[in-house]
Amino acid sequence: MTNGSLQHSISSWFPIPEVEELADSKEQHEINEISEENIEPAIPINSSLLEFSQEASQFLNITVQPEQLYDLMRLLKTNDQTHFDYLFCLSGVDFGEELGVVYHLESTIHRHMLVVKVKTSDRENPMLDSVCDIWYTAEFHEREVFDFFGIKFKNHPNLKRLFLTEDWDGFPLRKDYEDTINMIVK
Amino acid sequence: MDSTTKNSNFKTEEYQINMGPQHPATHGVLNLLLTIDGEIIKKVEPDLGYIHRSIEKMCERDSYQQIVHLTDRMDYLSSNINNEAVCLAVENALELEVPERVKVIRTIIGELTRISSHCLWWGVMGMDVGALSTFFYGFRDREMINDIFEETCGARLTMNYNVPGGLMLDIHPNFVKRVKKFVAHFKTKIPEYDRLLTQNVIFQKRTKGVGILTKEDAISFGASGPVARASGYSCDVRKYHPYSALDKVSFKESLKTEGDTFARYQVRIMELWESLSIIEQLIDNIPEGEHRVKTNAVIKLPKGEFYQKVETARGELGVYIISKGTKNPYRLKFRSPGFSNLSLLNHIAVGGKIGDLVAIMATIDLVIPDIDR
Amino acid sequence: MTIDIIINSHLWFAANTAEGSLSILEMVVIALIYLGIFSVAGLFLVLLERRVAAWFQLRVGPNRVGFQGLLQTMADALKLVSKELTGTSKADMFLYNLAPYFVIISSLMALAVLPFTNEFQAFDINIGIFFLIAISSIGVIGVLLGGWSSNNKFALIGAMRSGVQTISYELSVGLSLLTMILLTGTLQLSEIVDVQKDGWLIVQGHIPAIIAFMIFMISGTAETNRAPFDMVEAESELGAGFHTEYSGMKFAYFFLAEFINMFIIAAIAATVFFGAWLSPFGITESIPWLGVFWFLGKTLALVFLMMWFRWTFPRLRVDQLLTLEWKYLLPINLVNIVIMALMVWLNLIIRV
Amino acid sequence: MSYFSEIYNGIKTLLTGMSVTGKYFLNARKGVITQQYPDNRETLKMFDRFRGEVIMPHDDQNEHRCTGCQKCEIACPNGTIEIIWDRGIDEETGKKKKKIDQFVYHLSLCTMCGLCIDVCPTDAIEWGQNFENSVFDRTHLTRVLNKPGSKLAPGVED
Repeated sequence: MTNGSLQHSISSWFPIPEVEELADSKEQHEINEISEENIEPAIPINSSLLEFSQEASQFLNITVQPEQLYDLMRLLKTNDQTHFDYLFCLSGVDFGEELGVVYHLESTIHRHMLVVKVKTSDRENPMLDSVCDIWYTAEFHEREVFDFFGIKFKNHPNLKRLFLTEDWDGFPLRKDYEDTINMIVK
Repeated sequence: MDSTTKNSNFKTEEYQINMGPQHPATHGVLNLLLTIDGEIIKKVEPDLGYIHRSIEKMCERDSYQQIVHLTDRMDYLSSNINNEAVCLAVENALELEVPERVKVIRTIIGELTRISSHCLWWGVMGMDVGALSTFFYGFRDREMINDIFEETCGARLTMNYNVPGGLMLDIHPNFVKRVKKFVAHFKTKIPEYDRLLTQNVIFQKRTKGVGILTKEDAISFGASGPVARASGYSCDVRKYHPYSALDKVSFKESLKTEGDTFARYQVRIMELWESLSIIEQLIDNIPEGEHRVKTNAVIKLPKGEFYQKVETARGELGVYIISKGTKNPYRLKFRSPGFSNLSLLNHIAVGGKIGDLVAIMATIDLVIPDIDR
Repeated sequence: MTIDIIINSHLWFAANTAEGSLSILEMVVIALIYLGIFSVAGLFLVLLERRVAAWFQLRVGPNRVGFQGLLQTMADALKLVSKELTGTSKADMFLYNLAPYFVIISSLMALAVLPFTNEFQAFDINIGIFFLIAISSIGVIGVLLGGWSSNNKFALIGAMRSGVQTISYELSVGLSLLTMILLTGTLQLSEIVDVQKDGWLIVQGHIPAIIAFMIFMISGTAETNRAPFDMVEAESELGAGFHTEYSGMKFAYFFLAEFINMFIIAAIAATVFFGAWLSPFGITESIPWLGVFWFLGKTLALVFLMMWFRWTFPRLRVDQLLTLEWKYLLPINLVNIVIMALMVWLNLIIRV
Repeated sequence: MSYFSEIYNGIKTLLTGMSVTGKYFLNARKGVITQQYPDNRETLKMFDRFRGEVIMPHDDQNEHRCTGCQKCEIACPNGTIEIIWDRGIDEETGKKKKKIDQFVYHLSLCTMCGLCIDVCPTDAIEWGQNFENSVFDRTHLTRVLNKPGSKLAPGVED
């Protein structure tokens, strides 16, 4: 499934509530508009809470709010049209002022790929939903993200540091991490 | 503390044992906290970080050429393929067209690295299961490949032969002759591997039906490489996202469905044959041409995100670069195959004996620096 | 010529020492001689094992210390003697120090009964085979004690495995020797050898004897904890198994005892199946002391076979080891005894 | 009667396994792959591209080709190379020119990645074949590659 059709099917999942009634009429109009020229609309009519973007990356990027993260992920896996059952890369990223997690998903049947990004601006106590009950591999990856970025994951079985020792203070991969002893800044 | 058999009156007690950072079966500094009841394993909890060098933090301050040399130290058994991964990521980001000759040489050297990694794996697998002389037969064949690499790249293990834009030096004049001699020699040796270990009844009893991994679990645990292909999940990056000269080569993907330790063993032996056939198809027609394309000294990737997948001997290595246009990446994440393959260890080893755990770990083929990065 | 030196020194002793003390003094002298011979023989057996292992594995083996490495194990022994005796702090010191002596004594005691030639046999007691089987089961106590008392979980697992393994494999060692006793009718080793004057037992008993020989070799290797049954000190699983915490001379006892046990199992097989010092078809009957070379030749051939096992086969898991014993070796052994008994009764034995 | 067939092919597989090691045992003499390292030191010759250590070749007039451009120092990922240079008067042109005083090479930090040799414009540094670099004192691992009293070979332009 091409990125365009993917984007279309996913965007229908999380319609913006207050735009609900207005959306239906626009929805009809939007569907046939996409199917005609079959190219991604330059500025997608933001009919859902998700932001889609395609530039600067080979795959379709979805930026999602932390609240809808878990439901989106569950839908992405269970919906047989998308069927993203292979989470091959889960990486924590420090976007300067926000801390975020990037999920790379692939479907073993349709062989298409998707990138889901979630950002939290709160740097003292960042909290996200854990997806380790959807994909088992997330359990270790999320422990690694907690270890290096300090992002806590709700209902994660045993969230403790994976690589560093228990009493390590600070989160090394954050941009503002200072360690004079063993960090040689060239 | 539930006693193992309901009506037995003697009470067994579980105790914790440290298959510690220094243990013959962990091939590196991996510490497994085993909870055992007598000989039966109740829980396996890996404790990582003994060889963590924070490669990803170093990448944020190094230039792209310097990052390539760091990847040698991650999965040191497929160091060439790791180098190739970062070089491809940089070249695709810069839309840099690499000459045909470089692509063919990179594929040949990649397959040679895979064979040398599987040779070491086979030797050490035999040693873990108890047959000590397989180690020397495996290393004899690996030694021939190391000589090829030493002659062409100058180093045996951490080659750093690929650079963004091509190869550091052109191949050595008698590279083709040595590779052909090795291929001819190794074709007679794989049947010997089979006669010595594969059909041995003790080996089959030790590995058949041990540590069964179903296809859904393999996908859900993010397994890749021979571990996943042994459970029927076809995920060969060389097939689905071919890179370098892999699209011009025809080879079968080695798949099995049983998912037990013996299937993982057989998948790797089939992969040896496939890699040999790939090398044979390419070795005779290495196209002439430049061995390197001039890139400017300081490589600056355009703004954006780039992801490059490569099939190493252990599975699918992913290089995820977020670049802000400066000379070193804003964030660089290595998706290491060993990391996900290790996470399924607890799932398949529970209920088995210590001997089974050692056999399972041997077929998952762990390289600890690849996990700890 | 050496024989008569022994004889007249024997007479000189008898002349001027008290009656009872003679046999004790003589026993002590013989014991010291045997100890000297066999501790050195053990060292050369270790060297033989390392060289043979090297030839199997495309290597050269020890060839630097002494001519072609002959003094290599001597150097190892000296190193071990000079090593510091470290141990775990909370180890049960009395049992920890006692364990190695169990193992080394039981393996050296079994040497006393082996018939090197008809005169050159220390003690020809009339329950020879029974004595050998009994002695070889004492070694296990040393291993169990060593594993348990060194307060190390890996050693404990190794010791428990060795207990299970030796108990179950003693059964088939005893039964396979029993099938051969049916032929000879006596337990005394020298008489067993006399019976074989007209044809070795493996020829006399033909098919059931060959089956008994194979079962004996399998269970003999298991008895001495050697691969493919070396779960006791499985390098890749338990590190060094029960003797993880031993070092210096204590480790040397365990190490030496393992090789002397291997020599004993091969010697028993040579005596019972291949006629200890009898040359095939009696070609060298005229020179009696040449029998020693025949005996050592056969034993070293069987030792080589056991080494061949070790460097080829992977290791069995503990439960597979028990299924092999109880479900395969034992039934075959019992059926084999019945067949042998029928043969002896119907007198189908091949006499050369 | 799978019981007996199981035993039969069990023994058959064991014997084929033994035949393989047996074959190696018989021709053990010529099959040896190990090298007797300290004894064969004279005959042991490494490949010409072998990455032993970084050296700076000097020709017979004790001249080297390093212009002190510090490209290698920047390219090195581990800060192995330190170039101490000073201003010097060039003979022909009389202009001020960079001259290297000491080319300090910390072998202890070097990971043999070859980026310095790859980036050097005048091929001043090369791979040496010596791999016996173990020393008793760590300071011996810090070496000065340009020989004392050596100067830049004429006609080498940066």
